[in-house]
Amino acid sequence: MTAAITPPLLKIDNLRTYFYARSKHSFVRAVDGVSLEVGHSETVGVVGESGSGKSIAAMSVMGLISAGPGVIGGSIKFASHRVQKNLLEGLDKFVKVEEQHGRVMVVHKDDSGWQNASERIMGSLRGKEIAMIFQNPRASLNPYITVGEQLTEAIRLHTANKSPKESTERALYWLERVKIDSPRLRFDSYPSAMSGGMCQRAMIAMALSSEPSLLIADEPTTGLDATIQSKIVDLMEELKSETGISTLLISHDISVISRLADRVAVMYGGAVVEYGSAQLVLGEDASIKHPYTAALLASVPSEQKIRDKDNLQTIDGDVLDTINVPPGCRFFARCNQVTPEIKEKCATHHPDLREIAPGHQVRCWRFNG
Amino acid sequence: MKKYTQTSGEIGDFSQLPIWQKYALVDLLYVAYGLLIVALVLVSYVLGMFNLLPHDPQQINIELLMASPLSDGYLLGTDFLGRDILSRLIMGIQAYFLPGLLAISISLIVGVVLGVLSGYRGGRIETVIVYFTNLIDSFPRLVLILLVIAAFKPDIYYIMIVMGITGIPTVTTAIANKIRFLAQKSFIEAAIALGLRTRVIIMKHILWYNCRALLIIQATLGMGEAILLETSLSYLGFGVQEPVSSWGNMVQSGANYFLQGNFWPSTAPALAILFTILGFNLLGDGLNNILEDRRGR
Amino acid sequence: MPKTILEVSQLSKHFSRHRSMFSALQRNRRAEIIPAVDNVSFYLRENETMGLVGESGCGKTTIGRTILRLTKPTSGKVIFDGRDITHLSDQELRPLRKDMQLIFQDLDAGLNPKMRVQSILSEAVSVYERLSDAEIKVKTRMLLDQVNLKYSKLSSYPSELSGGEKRRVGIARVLAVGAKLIVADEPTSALDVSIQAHMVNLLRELQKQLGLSYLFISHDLQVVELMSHKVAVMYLGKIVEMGLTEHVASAARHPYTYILW
Amino acid sequence: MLKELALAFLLLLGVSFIVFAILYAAPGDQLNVLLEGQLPTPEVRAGVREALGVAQSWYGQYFSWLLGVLSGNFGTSIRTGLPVGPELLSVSLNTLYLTLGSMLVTLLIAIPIALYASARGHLVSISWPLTMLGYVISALPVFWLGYIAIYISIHWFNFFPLASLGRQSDVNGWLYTFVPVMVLGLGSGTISEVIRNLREEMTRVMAEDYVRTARAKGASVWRHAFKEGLLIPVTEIIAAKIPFILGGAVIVEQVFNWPGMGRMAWQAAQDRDFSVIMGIALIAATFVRLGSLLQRTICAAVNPQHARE
Repeated sequence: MTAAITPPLLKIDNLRTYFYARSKHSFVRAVDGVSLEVGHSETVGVVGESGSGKSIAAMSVMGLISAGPGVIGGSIKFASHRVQKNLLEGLDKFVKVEEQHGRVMVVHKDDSGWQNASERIMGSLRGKEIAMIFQNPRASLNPYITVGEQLTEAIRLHTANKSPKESTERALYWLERVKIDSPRLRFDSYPSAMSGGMCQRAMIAMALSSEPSLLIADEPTTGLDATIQSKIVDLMEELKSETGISTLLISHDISVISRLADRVAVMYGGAVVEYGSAQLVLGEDASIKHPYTAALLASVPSEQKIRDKDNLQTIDGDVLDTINVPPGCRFFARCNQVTPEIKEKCATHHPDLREIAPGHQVRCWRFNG
Repeated sequence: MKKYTQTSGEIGDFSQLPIWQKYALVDLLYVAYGLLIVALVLVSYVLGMFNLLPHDPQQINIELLMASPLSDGYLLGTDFLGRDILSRLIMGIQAYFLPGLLAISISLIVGVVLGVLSGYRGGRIETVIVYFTNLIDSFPRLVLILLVIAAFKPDIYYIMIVMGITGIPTVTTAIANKIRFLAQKSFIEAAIALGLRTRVIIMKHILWYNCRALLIIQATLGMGEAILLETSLSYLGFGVQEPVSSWGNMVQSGANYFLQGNFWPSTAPALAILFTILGFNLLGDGLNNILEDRRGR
Repeated sequence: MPKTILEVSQLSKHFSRHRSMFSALQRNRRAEIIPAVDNVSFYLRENETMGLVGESGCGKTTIGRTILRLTKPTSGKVIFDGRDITHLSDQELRPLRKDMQLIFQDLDAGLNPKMRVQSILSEAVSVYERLSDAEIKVKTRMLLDQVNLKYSKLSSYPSELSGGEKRRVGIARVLAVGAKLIVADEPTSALDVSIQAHMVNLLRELQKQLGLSYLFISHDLQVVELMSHKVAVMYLGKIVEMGLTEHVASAARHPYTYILW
Repeated sequence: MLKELALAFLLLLGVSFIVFAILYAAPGDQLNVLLEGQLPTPEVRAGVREALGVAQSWYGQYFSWLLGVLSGNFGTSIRTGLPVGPELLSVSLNTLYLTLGSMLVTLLIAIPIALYASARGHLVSISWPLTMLGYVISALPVFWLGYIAIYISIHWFNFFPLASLGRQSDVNGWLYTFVPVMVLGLGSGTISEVIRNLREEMTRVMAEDYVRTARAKGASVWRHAFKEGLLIPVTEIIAAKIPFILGGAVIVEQVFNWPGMGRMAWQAAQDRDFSVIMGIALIAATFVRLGSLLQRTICAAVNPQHARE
């Protein structure tokens, strides 16, 4: 997909975002070494369960992390045809991390300094180059401002349509484009008067109206009714083929990911455990997958299981403790594919994300032999 | 540069952490200071009750007018009549302590009952209670008190009863809102569905577990308000009358010498008021943060 | 033929929103939109699961709450275990609550954030009978075994539990009183897929062991299909289609069911 | 909106009833004095007495008094012998200036501090002293603060800030208003509460999803957070604090000899001049209700959800 010569649109490298845990003397390692690429006109799906760090990773890209210490390492390179930038430029000047045996022990961070620097970098990109939509669309629109005004604000800020008339026209065009019925009426209504599905359409319109290079969709269907969900996915599918916009799609819903994504990254415990084309990662063949991906897919009720009223396959063991992350593979305690030969390694060494086939990377000792 | 450290071991159970790691240092300091003040007030109240004072608070000493602190065995100096300021301050606590407690009890007890009725029962009772609280809230407290003074007499207990009543709406609204919040989170319904008795739900789950912080704060704030109110009324001439001392009339009478540059007789009680109210307010704040487990600020 | 544990006939619940002058007094009160229920009838046998599906706002939850008499129906009848409970007073209902329980959608419902799991469960265990401390201890441990939760969690506060663990404590709390009928209101909707699978298995296991009857309310069709023997589809407060799960799922009659499935 | 008006009316009715009840319960025959005070001449008075019967029922007395009040007749002051109405009007306007001015002072100080503290988030070190300062000022008796202000103005600026003097001199006339307004604004005890309240609201709103959306689309966060985070809480807290500030005004007027309601109330309480103090209580309550009405109106104007309700 991605040509080797032109850099990918978004290249996240070893991103680390930590938060302090309750006692302020330990960290929640929310995102712990995530590397990811989004190519031009490509949709990359990030799938994982709650606590896997997928949303935090997306927010880190947007520079929207406000809790401390927040982003403490890595690089995020953004390269559209208009702008080339490292979104974490100069981060190392504000952060000093002391590590011991690969574990972060102490973080010195000049919060306000980095906050300012980050705002400077992101200021010209947010909304214009990278747009974002969120879950819970009704809460994500300002309840005190009409939908139309929120749209025209984005348009005036980021496009050449500066006059009220132009921006209104443009806003109406986009409302129509996301298939909101009677756009003129909706233009003047407040978000509270609209359903969740309609609000999400308005959010999408707002995000796309500034014609960004990258769209980050953070759980765009979560919290919506099932029928509405599929309609939103339909819309996104359509807009994807029409506009060819690159998308970073975050979702816990495998069916949404499988419908929209070209490539899929599976996250577990703050790291990407598997990364590859959607067909391979979400496909039937469990033998070439990370054990977590395989188990996750198996726990979704399949038609066969429903028919037979079979018990669902589950992933045993506790959810990963992201504060006291174990030294070895993060999935080790719950993994059902540990063989005696690799057990030792699994328990003590964190595997790398390794290419097992062209364009298919897995972070597991099974494939590292 | 801020420093964040990770202790190498397991963090384990939060509740087993030593207290200074569990809560923000500021909160602990607030509470410590507040408790100190409360203890001082209590001790002084008892001392005053049994007349265990360094000097007779009403003993006039013409020889030593406006003595500065630490002079001649007068720890805090003397006032414009040469009376010992420290003794008068200690005696002054008598003026507000019991009446203040009365006012607080009225606001808390009536406020809790009305709050529970309004939040838990809802419906028509709620409407009546909300009307009542709005009604009380329509009066400026001091104006209502002046009205009562005009109609009856300037008695501190009457005044504190009015203060207690005017304190009801705050408590009622806070409790009712809390209950509504709990109801919104299916909390109360879950207790009912389990089959718990209404009494248990209200007393144990609502009041004890979820409203105690709120009530403590109201109580501490109430004490602060009682002090300020007593002061204001003394200033207006309706409080404790000279020669009996109260903090209010000490500030007031001392203030007559203020413009001549004799600050101390008025400033000493003003500072006493300041530190005491600060103590009560910070105690409430700190306890709230600790009980509600809201860390830092 | 197993006996019928719950019979609901022509149940309706309407909400009238009074708008008196005094409503202006109610500050900070968000307008709650409570979906109504219109003329709903069904029955549930022992050891059986009935699924109730529909979109949010269709009245599923209201049905659950009305059956358990957490709210009074406008008209119709609820017969639980052969007894008409439609008009019982709160006092009369209390002993009956032992047999019918509700699993709330909200994971935190019933988990007082200031109480440890231990006290939450011992409270639930001793609602209906006076037990000695030793008995309480034995019983809480038994409950934890039933819901596959480690004993070490007893000393945790709810905020220290993961979503799945909270749900397990919630289920244990309901089992503690020895309920026969459990209304489960979206018990899996707030959970991740892998944990959802745990819960589905657990609920089915418990049904087998304890002979429970479930009214399983959910918007997730696959889970409902997996859980239920029969299923009712709701739309705007009415049941538009009802039948054995296999039939409804494979050959829906009502157009709405068709869209939904 | 009509509902709000009706409610305000109902509350004022309740207020009048409470005021009446207090006086009814008061020892002595004050009510008759009061009722008679409403009537201009002895002849009319006698006529009314006859017409109503001497032993009036309490509600009869209440309604005749209420009718008098509603027609602007607050009775006669026993101190001056003059009708209370006209004087109340001028006096209440004076108090209005004082309270409005002091509110402005409170807000001008509190809003920047609150915004700064909320914008800085968890940087305790900066917002902490400011918060502390607010606490300290709130815990001081207002009149003591007033004395300090007087002392400072005399010794540093060489003028005596008593309102009664201010009327006579044209030079620096505004200063005579300025000092009491400052003292009430700083010392009424509302500043720390306003700061805390605003900071909490702003912090809460800043964490709202829609503010995050605003950041994500590169728009001004302040613009989006303004209505819910600042405008509404400010109006709310002002409305809620009116009674408090009016109470503080009683003291400050006393300190600075400000010819307002508070001073008049104080005088009346000393003289047991019922018609005056009742009138003041009613007017103060009216101010409170009006403030609350205004707040609801603003709230409804910015929040379309509530308006439609």
